[in-house]
This record gives sequence, C-alpha cells and structure tokens, in this order.
Amino acid sequence: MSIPLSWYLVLAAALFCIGLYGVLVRKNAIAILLGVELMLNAVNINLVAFWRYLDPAQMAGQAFAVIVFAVAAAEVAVGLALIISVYRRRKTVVADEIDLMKW
Amino acid sequence: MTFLNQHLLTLILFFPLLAAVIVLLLPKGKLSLIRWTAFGLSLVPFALSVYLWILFDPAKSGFQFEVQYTWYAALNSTLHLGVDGLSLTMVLLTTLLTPIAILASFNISDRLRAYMFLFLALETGMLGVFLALDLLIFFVFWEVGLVPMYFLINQWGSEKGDREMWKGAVVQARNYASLKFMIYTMAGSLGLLLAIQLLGVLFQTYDLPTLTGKWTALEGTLLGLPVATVKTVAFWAFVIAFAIKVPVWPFHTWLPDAHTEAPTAGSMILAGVLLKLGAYGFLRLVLPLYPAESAKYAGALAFLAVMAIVFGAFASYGQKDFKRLVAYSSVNHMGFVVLGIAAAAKAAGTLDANIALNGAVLQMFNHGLSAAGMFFLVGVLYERTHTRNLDDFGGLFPLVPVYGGILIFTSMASLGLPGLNGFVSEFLVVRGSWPILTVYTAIAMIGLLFTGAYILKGIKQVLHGPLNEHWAHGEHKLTEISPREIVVMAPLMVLILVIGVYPAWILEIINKAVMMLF
Amino acid sequence: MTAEQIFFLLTAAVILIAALMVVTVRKLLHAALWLVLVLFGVAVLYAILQANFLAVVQLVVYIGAIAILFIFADMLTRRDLRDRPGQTRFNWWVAALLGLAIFVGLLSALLSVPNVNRTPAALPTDTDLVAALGTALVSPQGYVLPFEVASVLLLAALIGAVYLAGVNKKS
Amino acid sequence: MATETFIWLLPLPPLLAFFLIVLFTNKNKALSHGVAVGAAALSWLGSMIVFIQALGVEEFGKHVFESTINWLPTGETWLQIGVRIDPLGAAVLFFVAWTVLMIFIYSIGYHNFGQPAGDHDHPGLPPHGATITDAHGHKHTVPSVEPMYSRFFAFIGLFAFGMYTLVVSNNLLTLFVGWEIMGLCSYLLIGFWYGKPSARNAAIKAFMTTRIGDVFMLLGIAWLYSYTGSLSFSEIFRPEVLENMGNTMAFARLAHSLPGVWPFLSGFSVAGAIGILLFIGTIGKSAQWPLHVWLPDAMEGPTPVSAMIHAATMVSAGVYAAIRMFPLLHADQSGYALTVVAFIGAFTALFAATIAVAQNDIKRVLAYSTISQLGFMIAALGIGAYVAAAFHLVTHAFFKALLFLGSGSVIHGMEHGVLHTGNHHVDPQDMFNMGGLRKKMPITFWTFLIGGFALSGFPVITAGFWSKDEILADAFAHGHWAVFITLAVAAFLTAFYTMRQITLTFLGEPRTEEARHAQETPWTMTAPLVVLAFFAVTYGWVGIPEHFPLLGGLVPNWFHEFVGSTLAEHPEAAPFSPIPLLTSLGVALGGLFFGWLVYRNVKSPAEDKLQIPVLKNKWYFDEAYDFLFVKPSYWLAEKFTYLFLDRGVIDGILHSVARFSLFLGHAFRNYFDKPVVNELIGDGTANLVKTSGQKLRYIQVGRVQSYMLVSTFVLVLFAVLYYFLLA
Amino acid sequence: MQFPFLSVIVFLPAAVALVILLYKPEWKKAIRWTALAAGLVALVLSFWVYFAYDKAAGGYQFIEKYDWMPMLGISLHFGVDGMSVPLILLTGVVMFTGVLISWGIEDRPREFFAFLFILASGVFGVFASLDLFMLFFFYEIAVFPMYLLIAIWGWVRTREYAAMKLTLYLFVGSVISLIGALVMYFTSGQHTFDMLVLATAQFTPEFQKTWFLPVFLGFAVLGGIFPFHNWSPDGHVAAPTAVSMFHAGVLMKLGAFAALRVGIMLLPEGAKFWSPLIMSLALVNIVYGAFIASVQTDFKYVIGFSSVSHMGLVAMGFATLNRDGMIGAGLQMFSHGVMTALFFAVVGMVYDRAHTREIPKLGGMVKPLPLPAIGLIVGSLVSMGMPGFSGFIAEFPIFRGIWGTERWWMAIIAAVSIVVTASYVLLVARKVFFGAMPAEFEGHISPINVFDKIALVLLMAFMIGIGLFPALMVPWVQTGVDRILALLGGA
Repeated sequence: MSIPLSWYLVLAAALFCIGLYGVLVRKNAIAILLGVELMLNAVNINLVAFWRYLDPAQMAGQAFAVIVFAVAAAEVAVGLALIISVYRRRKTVVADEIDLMKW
Repeated sequence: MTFLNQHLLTLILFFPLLAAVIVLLLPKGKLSLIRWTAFGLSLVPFALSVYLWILFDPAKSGFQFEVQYTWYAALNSTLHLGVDGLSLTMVLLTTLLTPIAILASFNISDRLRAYMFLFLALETGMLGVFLALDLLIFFVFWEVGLVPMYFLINQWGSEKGDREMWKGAVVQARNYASLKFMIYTMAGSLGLLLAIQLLGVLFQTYDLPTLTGKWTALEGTLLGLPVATVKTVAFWAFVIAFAIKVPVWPFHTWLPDAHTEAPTAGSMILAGVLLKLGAYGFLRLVLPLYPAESAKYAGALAFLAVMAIVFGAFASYGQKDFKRLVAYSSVNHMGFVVLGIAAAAKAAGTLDANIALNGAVLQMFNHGLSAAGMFFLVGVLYERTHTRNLDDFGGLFPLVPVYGGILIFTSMASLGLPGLNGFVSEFLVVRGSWPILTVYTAIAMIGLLFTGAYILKGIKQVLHGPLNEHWAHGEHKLTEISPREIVVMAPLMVLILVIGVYPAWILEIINKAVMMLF
Repeated sequence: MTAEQIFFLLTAAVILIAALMVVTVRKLLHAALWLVLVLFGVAVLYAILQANFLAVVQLVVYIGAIAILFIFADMLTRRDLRDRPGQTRFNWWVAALLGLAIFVGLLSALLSVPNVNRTPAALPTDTDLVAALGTALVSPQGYVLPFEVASVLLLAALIGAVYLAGVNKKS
Repeated sequence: MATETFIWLLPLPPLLAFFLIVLFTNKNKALSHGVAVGAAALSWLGSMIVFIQALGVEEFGKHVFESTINWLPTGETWLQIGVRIDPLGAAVLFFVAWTVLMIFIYSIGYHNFGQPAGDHDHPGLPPHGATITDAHGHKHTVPSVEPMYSRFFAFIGLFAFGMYTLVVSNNLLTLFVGWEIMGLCSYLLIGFWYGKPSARNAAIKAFMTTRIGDVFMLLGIAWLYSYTGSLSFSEIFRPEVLENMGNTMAFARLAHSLPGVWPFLSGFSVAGAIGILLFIGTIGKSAQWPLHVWLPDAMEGPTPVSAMIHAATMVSAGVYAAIRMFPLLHADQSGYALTVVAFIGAFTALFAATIAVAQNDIKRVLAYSTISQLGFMIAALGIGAYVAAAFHLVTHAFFKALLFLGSGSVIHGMEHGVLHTGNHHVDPQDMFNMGGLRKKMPITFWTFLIGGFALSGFPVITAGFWSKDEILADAFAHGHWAVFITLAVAAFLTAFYTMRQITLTFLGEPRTEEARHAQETPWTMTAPLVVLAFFAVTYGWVGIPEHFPLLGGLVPNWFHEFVGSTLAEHPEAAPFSPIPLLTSLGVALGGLFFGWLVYRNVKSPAEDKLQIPVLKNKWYFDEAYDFLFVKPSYWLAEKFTYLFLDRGVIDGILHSVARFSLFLGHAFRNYFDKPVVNELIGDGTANLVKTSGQKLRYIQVGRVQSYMLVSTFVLVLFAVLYYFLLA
Repeated sequence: MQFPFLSVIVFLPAAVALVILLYKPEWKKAIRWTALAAGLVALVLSFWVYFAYDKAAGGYQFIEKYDWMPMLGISLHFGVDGMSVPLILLTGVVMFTGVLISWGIEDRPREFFAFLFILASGVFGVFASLDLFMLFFFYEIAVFPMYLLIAIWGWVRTREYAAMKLTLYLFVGSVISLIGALVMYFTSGQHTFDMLVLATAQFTPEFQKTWFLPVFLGFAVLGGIFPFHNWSPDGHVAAPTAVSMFHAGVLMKLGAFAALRVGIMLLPEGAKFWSPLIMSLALVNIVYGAFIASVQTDFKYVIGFSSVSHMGLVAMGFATLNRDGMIGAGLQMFSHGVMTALFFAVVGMVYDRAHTREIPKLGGMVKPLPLPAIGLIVGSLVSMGMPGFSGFIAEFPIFRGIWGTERWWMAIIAAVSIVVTASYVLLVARKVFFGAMPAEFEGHISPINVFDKIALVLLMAFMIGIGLFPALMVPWVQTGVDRILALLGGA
C-alpha cells in the first residue's frame, strides 16, 4: 500500500486548524468544546500515522492515542459538567457572557 | 615533675584561664570565697613563673622551654611557645602583678565573679603575647587582651564624669575611654593584621624564627612594588600598632582617658603590663623582622619617643586630676623605653645599643612596678575620698602618715631617684642612647626634669601644705591605709628597692637576651 | 493512484468537510452530528492504518460516548438551540487567517521533514498488535504509569463532573 | 677586716637607722634618736679609723684604699661600682664625720627632746610650745617637743647615708646616687614642716633647681661613660684617657656645620664639655649663680638641716664633686672649661655677698654667705687652685656648720623669749629683734664669734683666714687678676656682713622683750658648738704655707701635701707673696671694723642705710625666674600641651575621624542606599512592573477566547520570526 | 547501601511539617514538642553527618541517587562535600535553636512550625543536592515559605512590603540563574542535571564567560550581594525572630552556596574571568554594609546590614578563587550563620520584652537578661573578628586570600570595616544591655526561659569552640576547597 505519510500529516494539520478556528470563533461554550475535539483527533491521527510508518513494533503511538482518548473523555465530561452548572447559574452558555474574570 | 617541666609554659599560659572558669563557677553570693579563690589561683602562675625563672638558663642562647601544638593547620600556624630573657622578665612581671591587682580589688563587690573572670582571662591574654613564638598566635593574644580590659573599664570604671567629643556629643567618660581604648588599639592593629596576612601569604608559615630569616632575606619585587617599599610600609604598620599600645606620642591620648576611668586594679594592670605589650612588640617583632628599616627610621622613632617623654611630662605636670597625672607619667616613662629601643635599632650590635636596650627592658619592668604602685595608691585615696581632684586634697600627711610614706617612696621610684629601680633603667637608656642619638637624648632631659616637677606637684597637692579640714574629721575622716593595702604595696616596694640597689640579678637575664637579639 | 489512495482521499475529504460544517453550522445540534461524521472518518483512517483496536475504540468511545454526551448537553442547555444572530464572533476572519497561517506553517514544517513521503513500514507479522498494545499499556517497562495516571484522571473527571453537574441542595 | 671592705660599711649604719626608725621605733622618741645618733657615732668611728689608717699609709695618693664589685651587666662587660678613699676623700670624710655627728647630737636639743608635747601642735607645723603648771601652780609656756621627732632623725639618717655614699664612692654613678639621695633628703627636710606653704614651696624649689643641675650632670655621666667605657675615677683620670678627651673636639660636627658661629662652644674639648656638664650639677647642688635661688629659701627647714645640708655637707658635696672632676676640667686644652668655672665661682662669691649684706633674717644672711663662700671654692678651682679649694671646703664646712648651729641656738633662745611673752608676731629669726644676746647666751656668743671671725678670715687664728688666704694667693700667683679682685671685694663684704650680723645679734642692748628673755640652750646644743668651734680654729693650722712669715714651717703644710697627692701630677703650692696676704688682712679686718662701725648702734631696719631694694630683693632673681620659667612652664604644661595639643589637636583629629565615619554611614544610607539602591533598583523595578501591569490589564477582557486568540497570534508571530530570522 | 542520612535529613522536616499540619491547632504543646523533637533529630543527624564525613577521603560522601525523571536526566541526587557539610550542620543548629527560640509563639504555631520546617527542608535540600534541577527545586521550596512566614507572623508595620520585596528579589534572582542553568543543561549535551557530570562538561570559555555572571549573581542576590542586598535588611526587620535566624543564618548562605556550586564549580573559567567584578561588588558590600550598619538605630537593621557586610566577606572569599579565600568563605558562612542566628535570637528576646528595637530607647537589660547580654557580647566579638572566636578564624583567611590576588589593595580597604564593625557592635551591646534602664522597663522585663538559654549556649559554644580550635571545622572546609581548586585548575 502506498499512501505517503505526508498525506496523513497534511490532513491532520488541516483538521487541527479547522478545530482551532472553531475554538476561536464559536460563541457557544459547547461549540468550543467541539472544536477542541477536532483538534484532539488531529493529534491522534498524527500519533497513529507515525506509529504505523516509523516503527510498528513500538507501541508508543497507539498507547498515547489511547491516553488521548481518555483525556478527551475526561475533558468533555468535566467541560460539559461545567457548562451545565454555569448554565444553571447564569442561564447562558455563551462564552462572552461568562466573563467574571474580567478585571 | 617532668610533666611540669615539659609543659611549664603551657601551664603558665592557660592556668589563669582555667582559674577564670573556676571562679565563674563559684556560688554567686560568696564574695570573700570568690576573692580568695581568685587570689589563690592567681598565685599559681606566679609560683610557676618563679620556678621558670629558676630553671631558666641565661647562658643558653635562643628560646627555652619551647612547646609547639598545631592550632590552625590550614594557615600553618601553630601554638608555638617559648621564653627568652625578654619574655621571661615580662612573664614574671605579669604573673606578679595579677595577684597583686586582684588583691587590690578586694573592695569590688559588684558582679564580682565576672570581674575576676575578666581579670584572669586578661592575664592569659597578656601572657600569651609574651610567650608566643608564632606571629598569628601573637596577634591573637594581642587582640584578645583588649576585650577584658574594655569591659573592666566600662563596667567597673568610675561612674562619674562626662566627656564631650564635639558639640552636643557628650558621653559618659568611662564609655568614652573604654571605646577609645578598644577602637584605637584595634584600628592601630589593622596595619599589623594586614602585614601579618601578607607575611603569611608570602611564606605560608607564621613561625617567628623561620619567618625572621625569610622575611629579612626577601628581595626583588612584591605586589608589583619593590620589596623595600613594601617592607617600609609593613614596618610602619607594625610600628604604629605597637606605638599606639606603648603609647608613643602622638598616639597616646587614649591612655590618660583609659587609666583615669579604669578601676584601680585595671589601671594597675593597664600601666603595669598592657603598655609593655607594645614595647615588647617592638623588641620581639620589629627589631628582628625589620633590622634595616628600624635602623633607617630610628630617628623618627626617637623623635616620637622624645616627644612622648617631654610632652608626657608636661601634660602630667599640667593635670589637676591625680590619676590623670599618674597616667601621663606612664607616657613619659614609656617614652624612655622607646627611646632606648630606637637607639638600639639605630646602632644594632654595638655596646651602646646593648646598654640602651638593657635599659629599655629594665625600664619596662620597673615602670610596671612603680606605675602599678602609683595607680594603686591613687586608688586607695580615691576609694576613701571619691575625688581625684588635686585641689580637694592637701596636708593629708598627718592623717595618713604610713600612706604618705609609701606614696613618697613610690613617687620617688617613678621619679627615678637613684637607689630605686627607676634610676637604673633610665640611666642605662640615657647612657645607651647618648652616643647614638645625642640630641634627642639631650632634649629628653627636659622630660626628666619635669618628671620631678609633676611628681613633686602630686606629693605637694596631696600630702603637703595646710591640712584640708574636710578630711580631718566627721564622716569624711580619712582613714589610714589598711593592712591589706599595705600587703599589696609591699612586694612592689621591696622589688623597687632591690632592683634599685642590686639590679644585676634581673639585668643579667635581660642582658643575655638582648645580646642575642642582634 | 491506487484504489486505496482514492479511498483515503475520499475519507479525508469527508472528514474535512464535516469538520468545516462542525465549526460553521448555526445549529449546535447539527454541529454535534457533523462531529459524529468527522469522528467516523477518523475511525476509518485508523482502520486504513491497521490500528484496528483504535478504530474500534474511536467508534465506541467517541461516537458512542462523547458525541452522545454533546448531544445531551445541547438538549440540557437548550434555551434556544439556535444561537443569537451571528453565530460566529465579529472577528471570525482574524481567526480564519490565523488558522490558515498556522496550516501553512505546519505544512512548510512537515514538508521540510526528510522523506516525509515514505511508505509504511512492514508490520511485525509474528506479534498480535492488539496484544502488543495491551502489554505495552500495562507493562512496567511500558506505559503503565501514564496509563494509570490517565485512569486516575478519568476517575477524577467523573467525580468532578458529577459534583459539578449534580444539583446541589442549597441553591 | 681589710680597710677596703671596712669602707663599704661606713654608710650603712645611718641607712639602717633610717629603716629601723621608719619601720619600728617611730613611736618612741628616745629610741629613735638613740638609734640615729648611735648610727652616726658608728660611722664617725669608722671614718676616724679609716682616716687614721689613711694617714698611716706612705704615699697615700698612690696607694689609695679602693675596692670594686660588678654592678650592672652591660653586654660582655660589667659596670663596676666601688669605694675609694684617697687623700681628698679622707679629708672630706673627716669633716663630714664630725659635722654629721655634731649635728645629730644638736638636733636632739633643737627639737626639744624631753619637753612636753605641745597643746595644739600639729604634725607638719613647728611646735608652738606647751603650757605646764609648775609646783606652785603657775602656768607658763615652755617649748614643746617636735611632733615628728622620730621622722626627723630618720630623714637625717638617710641623708647621712647619702653623704657617706658620695664620699666613699669611687665612681660617678654611686656618687650620683648619694648626690640624689641627699637631694631627696634636702627636699624632705626643707619641707619638714610641710604644713607651712612657704616650706612646701621652698622644698620643691630646692629640689627642682638642683634637679636642673642633676639632669645635666646625668648627661655628663652618660657621655663620660660612653666615651671612656667606665665611671670609676681611677679609670677616667688615667692620663692617656684625659689626654685623649682633652684633645678631641666635643662639638666638631657643630663647629663644622656652622663655622665661625660659637667659636667658644666649638672650642670645647670632650673633656671640657663633660666637665662643664658635671659642673652644672655642682652649680645646682652648691647653689652657684644662676641656680642659687633655692638655698636661701631652704632656710625654711629646721636649723640643724640648714647647718648640715645647706652648709656643711650637701652643698659642700657639690664642690667636692667639682674638685673630683678637676682633672677633667683641667684636661680641656682650650681651657674654656676652667674659665667658665672660675667666672661662675668668682661672680657668685661677690654677687651673693652683696645680697647677704641686706638681709635681716639671721639664717638668710648665713645662707647667702654660704653661697658666696662656695663661690670662693669654685673660683679657686677655676683658677686651678685645687688644694686651696679643698682646704676652704673643709674649713668652711666646720665654721659654717658652727655658725648655723649657733644661729639655731640663737633662734632657740629667742623662741624662749617669744614663748615667755607669748607674742607670736615677733619673728625670732629677725636680727633686728635681737641684740645683746651675749649676756643671755654666752656659749653661743663666743662660739658664734669664732665662727664669724673664721668666716670673715680673721687673721692667723681662724681657719678661714688660711684657706681664704691660700685662694687669694693662688689667684694672685697665677695672675688671675679679675678673680683676685672680685674675691677680695667679696671677702671684704663677707667680713662686713658677718660683723653686721654679730653686732646686731649679740652686741648692744636687747631691742625687744623677747631678746631680753632669751636664754641659753641645753648642752646637747652647746656641746656641738664648742666642738665645731675647736675645729673652726685649729683646722686652719694644718695648711699654713711654708713661706709664711713667722709661722711658716712651724707646722708643715700637711694639708697641701696630703690632698695634693690626690692628683696625678702634684700641684705646686703658690709661691709666697705679700700682696695677697696684705689684701686678705685688709679686707678681713676692714670688713669687720666697718661692720661694727656701721651697725653698732642701728636700732631698726629703717636706720639701716644698706637696705637697698635691689639687694634686699636679691637682684629680683626669684621674680625673674618666676616670670621667665615657672609661669611659662606651667602654661606650657596645662594650656598648651594638655588642653591645646592633646585635648584639642590630637583628640580633635580622632573625633573628627569618628564623625567622618558616622557621616559616611549616614551618607551611604540616606543618599545612596535608600534613594538609589532601594527605591530606584529595588522598589523602582517593582513599581515599574506594577504600573505597567495596570496599563496592560485592559487587555484582560476576561474572555477565554480572546486570550487564545492572542496566544495563537503570538505563536504564529514567533514561528514567522523563527522562520525568517533564525532558520 | 548505608542508611540514607541525607534524604532523611532533607525530608524529615517536611514530613514533620505535614504531621504537624494534621494536628489540631489547639494542641500547641504537642506541636511544639513535636517540632522540638524533629529539630533535635535533625540536629543529631546533621552532627552525625558532620563527624562521619571522612575528611581524609574528601569529595562527595553520603551519596544517594534516585531517578526522578530519567528522560530529562533529573535525579534525586544527594551528597555532601567539605563545603556543604558544615552548612548542613549549620542548618541543623539553626533549625533546632529556631524551634527553641520560637517556643513562645502563640499565633498559629501549627502553621508557623510547618512552614518553618518546609523552609528547613528546602535549605537542607539545596545544601545536599548534587542535581542542578533539584537544587533549584529545593531553592524555591526554601524561598516560598519565607514569604508566608514573614507576611503572616512578621512585624505588622512592614511585613507585606518586606515579604513581597524579598520574594520578588529572590524569584527574579533564581529565574535569572535558572535560565543560566537550563542553558548549561542544553549546551552540555549530556542531557543531565547531574552537577557532577556537568562539572566535567567542558563548556567553552566564551560560554562560561557569558553565563557565569547571570548564574552567579542570580544566586548571589540571595547572598545579599551589592546592589541587590536591600531585600535582606528589610526582610530581617519584618521577619519574626526564628525566621530572621533562618533568613540571615541559613538562607543567605543558600545564595552564596548555590553561587559557589553552580557558578564557580560549573563555570570555573567564567569565575576566573569575572572574579574582579565580584570582588569589587563584595568589597562594596563589606565596607558599605559596615558603615551603614554603624548609623542604624533599629537593632535589627544594624544586624541586617552587618550581615550584608559579612556576606560580602563570603562573596569576597569565593571571588578570590584561591585556597585561603575559599577556606575563609566556607568558614565565614558557618560562623556568620551561627553569629547572626545568635544576634537575632537576642534581639528577639529583647524585643519581646521591651517591644521596641530602637537602640536609644533601650538600656540596662543586663540585669534581667544576663545570658542574652553575654550572647550579644560574644556575637559582637565574633562579628568584629576578635581572635579566639570563630569570626577571626574565618575572616583572617579571607583577607589572606585577598592578599593572594592581584587586587591585594582591596584587603586594606576591606580592613576598615573591621574597625567600623567593632565600634558599632560594641556601642550597640553597651547601649542595649548596660547603662541605666529606662524607667518604663523597670520590672517589666521577664527573664528568659530554659529553651532560650539552651539555644544561646549552643550557639555560643559553636562560636567559641571553633574560635579556639579551628581544627573542629577547618579540615572539612579544606577538603571541599581542594576539590574546587582542582576544578579551577589550581587557580
């Protein structure tokens, strides 16, 4: 099979940037989280791709991918929980309005 | 016994310290116990040093009873002790005067243990200087001696009196005096300290005998300067350090203050021994280490010495304060010591130099006796009258005939009356320095003349003249000198007379040592 | 241009388009659904890369758990699932520009890597990859520590989530 | 025991007496004077034995008694001290022994031993007399015993020790020791009644004035010692040594450095210079001009003291030392040394005589006459009349002691009178209060008369005549006209004031009640007078020149032979010439006559024509010295040295150093540490951060995304930078 | 594998701190006694280490090494050499005495002792660790509690200011040197923070010259080097007694020590290159500090500035880069540590009773407080370099060291400080303890308790002991110095 490594990398890069864009522009907190998910996936793609192309005997790539899953899951869980609790108090999920930390 | 003989110096040196600790451990309230313990213990070093004197063999050259213990290996400095005639004489003087001084301070009752502790510690400090054959050790003891004296002065000194340093800066006199004494001496020793460090860096040893050879032989350049220059500077550093201690004019002004404010026994030791440290420094360090420089600058030294003699006498004559008068007399007398040293330095090796130095060393010893005596007598009077102002006395002779007799005797000793010790040494100094430093010696005679003037002034103001009725009766009635006080004076007077009549017994030892010095 | 290359490109295209939709569609619920698509695409990629286990995990965990979680969150927080007019913030183009810039930067970076166009290495035939992964994850020589840490993290997250989201009696 | 060792013992008894009295017997008067007199007697006995043995020795000048011991180790060698009795020594020893003993005895009476203690006597003041009630219950006042009786004997004991030491010593060092000890005793005894300010000051004056001399003498000794390496006479006076010293210039360098300046000074040879230095010591001790001022004041002391110290022994010791040093002075090639000596002596002789004329205090007159007589001796020495000087020394010692004791006896008598009348304003020493005492106190009168005539050189019978005549003869023979004339005049004045004294004191009628009630003194006082009077007459006969008309040759001129033999080369006795003889006859008799003539009926000072202020005030020397030396020196001592130099300058410098370091500390802290280091560097930066923070915080919108935006932007930025700059 | 002395010493205080934190705040007695016990153990252990250290062998001993982050080459690497072992002892002493002195603390003793012990842990760690990273790690641990201790328990008037100032200075300093350290890490190419390895890394002279200064100065800030000394007096004044003791006694040594370990031992060439500058700065410290101290009226400021002066001597000693100087500096670190600890202890005792530190307001304290008086006097003698006390033993070689360099004239200038110091310490001692006691203190001055006494006596014992028998400490330092000299190529 002959898919060059670069393709994966390019794809991952693109996906990452899109995710980043989402994170930067969306107002809705949940939407922001979505962006984060995209970025994480981009990372995972890279990890797995490198595992595959460099040294499949070394399980580092996959292992970390797994860990990223875990982290992602945790992040989502906590993030959403936060959002919900914030929503309970402020009746909004719009990031701009969650600005208590403002000076 | 063999142990004793082997560690004689160590014992003499450190026993007082041990005694000091013992005294410190005594119960607080028991004054007389403390006094007698201190006195008794202080007699031990004296006994030991007499024993040392007996064992000492004047014929042998070099140092005797040498002992050496490692002390500061990193700097290659060892606790190296030894005696020759010079140090032996001084050791004897020290160990003699300390018990006397302690006996003299039996009237002290305020913080007695601390007082006695300081006194005995002081003795160790002084002995250390005389016994040290290691430059660093010498310095160590040199400085250590200051501390007890500082506290003796500003804790047990006379409460009365202020001193205005400058507009608005008025301090209690004894604080002023003590601090002046301490700081002045320390500041003076700075140069010495630096020079010692330099020597140490150069030769990596502090052993005096070794050092002497190497240092005098040193040539070329040092610190980017010609060695001669460095040596000259170092020489003056040494000289100033010792000159302040002696004290030589114009470094003497700490002395009247310190003496005046110090407690009686303090003044006794101060005049009796501490001043000798300076002179001893000249003999033990300056002359051997800087023969060339000494010869070169002997003139200057002699000049200062003569100034000390003359102005010391003048200042003493100008006093209204009895103790201050005696204090200045020390300046005057120590001037002769320095004069002798200067002469010896100038013409090292000649017979004249030898005689001058004999005189100087003997003068050190003699002044130790007479000055201690004088200060004690002043103290006796002060203790009874609580004044030192000469105008407050007058015609006391009938009230205190014995005291008067003793006072006159001691005064005459310090006046240099032939037949008493002072004359012998002063004569030797004059004799020795006349051919070498004729003019200075001649000028010094003015001082000798005024020595008479102030001594007589003292006697006149205190004993003679119309009786000051204030002391004649009532609660102020002046009481005669007590037996204890007579016991204090007795050994001094005996020695004064003995040396005056037959000085050979001590001069033989000094003479040998002096001959080896060159 | 082999078949699987074409297949890869298709998948990639799907992923990217879906991703774009995720970050652009107005309705949040839709966005979540588009995300599911992206995740699915990624799973396919894993499959292509013969990381079968991961592919499965991708499906199960992401699509099965995370995505669903999102959808639930949407439901829970729906006051109006449609955001206020102007779904994106005023300076969206700045973000776009930055994103683009970074993309370019990354491209230039990774294309400069030597033989980036390499072909995949031969798989070790003898070993079972999944087993290997398993052992790697739990063997002391391997990644037991990070693995454990992750598990702890998950646990903590779980508790935290419960605590945060849980209705506290006071309020 | 060998005589040499025996000589060592001579000085000791009085010393022992001193210590015994001071330490033990000072409570018991009888014991004290017993010890003292006993000691004096012992020494006297010893001296006599030595003297007689000395007479027995052939060529005694060559084989003197001498023994030495090591005293001071100096380098390899020793400084030796020892005793020596040579002819001169023997002669001096003789009169010292006698006078000392006599005066010791006299003192017992003088201090009223056996009288009751005074009512309100006080140690340090002369006794005021005691009131006693006799059998009939009459109260009357009698002299009271001296409160410090024992102390007096202790002191004179010490003094005697000093004198003996000086006489027997064979070297300058021990001579100086004795010399100074006597100085001390003189001080103590002049100030014996220290309660009187006058006495106190007189004592100090005496000590200080003599000390001026002593200091120079010490220098002389030092120089001599360093030059010859020895101090014993036998060493110093070896001809070659003297030769050497006489020929080397003392101030060669000085003369070289400033040529032509002080030709006189630069002319001095070492011998001369040393001689002069030593001689200055004599000037002080023997109260020669210009250091004469102390002696008259010294009369404040008890009369025995005046007699012993200030007439017989101590002042004579000065002359003795000068005579000892004669070879040295003589060796001076330039001869300047002797000239100086001669000048001083002659001048003093005349000068003191002039003052003596105008004094009214009986003792002061004697004091000035002493100065004058010593001047005679010095002058004699100056003109090389070695023997004459020695001769006059001895005779003078006798008759002057006699005179003083006599005067003391007179005063004592007068005090009786004073006590009787109880009028203490009458000065028992003022001659104008006396008169006609010859009847009241005959022994005193006759002895005093002998003494007086001896002093004024009453021809033939008195010792004074012979000695003084010999001096004049020498002066004449060696052609020292100036000296001759001066001395002649002085001699005339001497006779004059002596007669004045005698007249005023003894002749005529009592001028006061006190004089009328004066009475003869106890035997303890009169006996010594008699003894001394004997010598005052006879001692002259041992030195009658051979060629003297009639008497010449009756008795050999023993003294000249004997003492002369002390010197290396035997001095020639002056050839006889009538002129000096006639002169001395003339001046002596003339003086006596005029003295009697003028004063036989002067009743009060007012009538005394010769009370010229200048003379009465001793040529204002005291005032001058006070103005020139005493006051300036005190100013120098207190104001200049102490207050200005020490307190002002030196301490000032020290204090300013202290101040400076304090100032430095303040400066560092307040002008650098706080503003610069602390505020600028330390808080400064902090504040900067703070303020900038306040400015920057407006970026903090609190929106997560804007933060991210910024961070991303920065990231890109860095990437770009990296790309374009580093990569 | 011998008993892990060092790690015990290092971690024991922290552990105890945690234990103490578990106590109820009310159990003050228990807290104190625990603290005391811990302090005692630490003291005993440090004594043990000190005397068990084999001078003959020299080098690093009691070495322990545990991987900490292998891939970054960070490891928990402990070991002491002649330079650090006296400091370990010093810390033990100061810690113990500090506990004794703060016996009377009533305000939240639990937290106080906890922080104090964390601080102690940090200090022990710095002295013991041979790993650059760990060194920093402990360094920060040591610095941080200072902030709290001062800010919470300090002198109300200035505590916030002082605490913040101190923290800022020290963090900035450490950051600067941290950068230097990281650069070393990367340039060495060894991928390890192990200083023993780094020491052999052969950095190029240029590199050393560039990076020595930041590293050295960064640490020296904590050593109170001019012109970054000002945090220290303010800190002293604000800090509570025990903290001042730690602060002056140990913390400042931390700076000097780290500067030596990291600066001089890892970058010898740089050290040689920069030693003139360092010496000059140190010279300023010495003289300037002394002069300023001489005019202070606040008891603590006096001692604060005297510390500046004395630490200047330490820096000077190191900067001479020769045997004498280094020995002196090593000794001075110990001597000064004990001395200032004593000083501050005494100040604290006086302040607690008189509630003022204004020297002119004090007087006559010797009657009620004899032992503190003696303590202060002994301290004064040490600080004026009086022979027979540790101060002389330490300062003398430093001066000798200066003489050994081309800049010998500095010795002459520096010597001035001796006299100035003498004058003001004597004056202070006299004004505070002697003379007439102001009326308002009459009868209000309670005597000190037994713990204070123990502390004072212990501290004095060290100063006098070493002063009389230099052999008690010099050989240790000497071995350390010899190693440094070896690194310096026998400079």
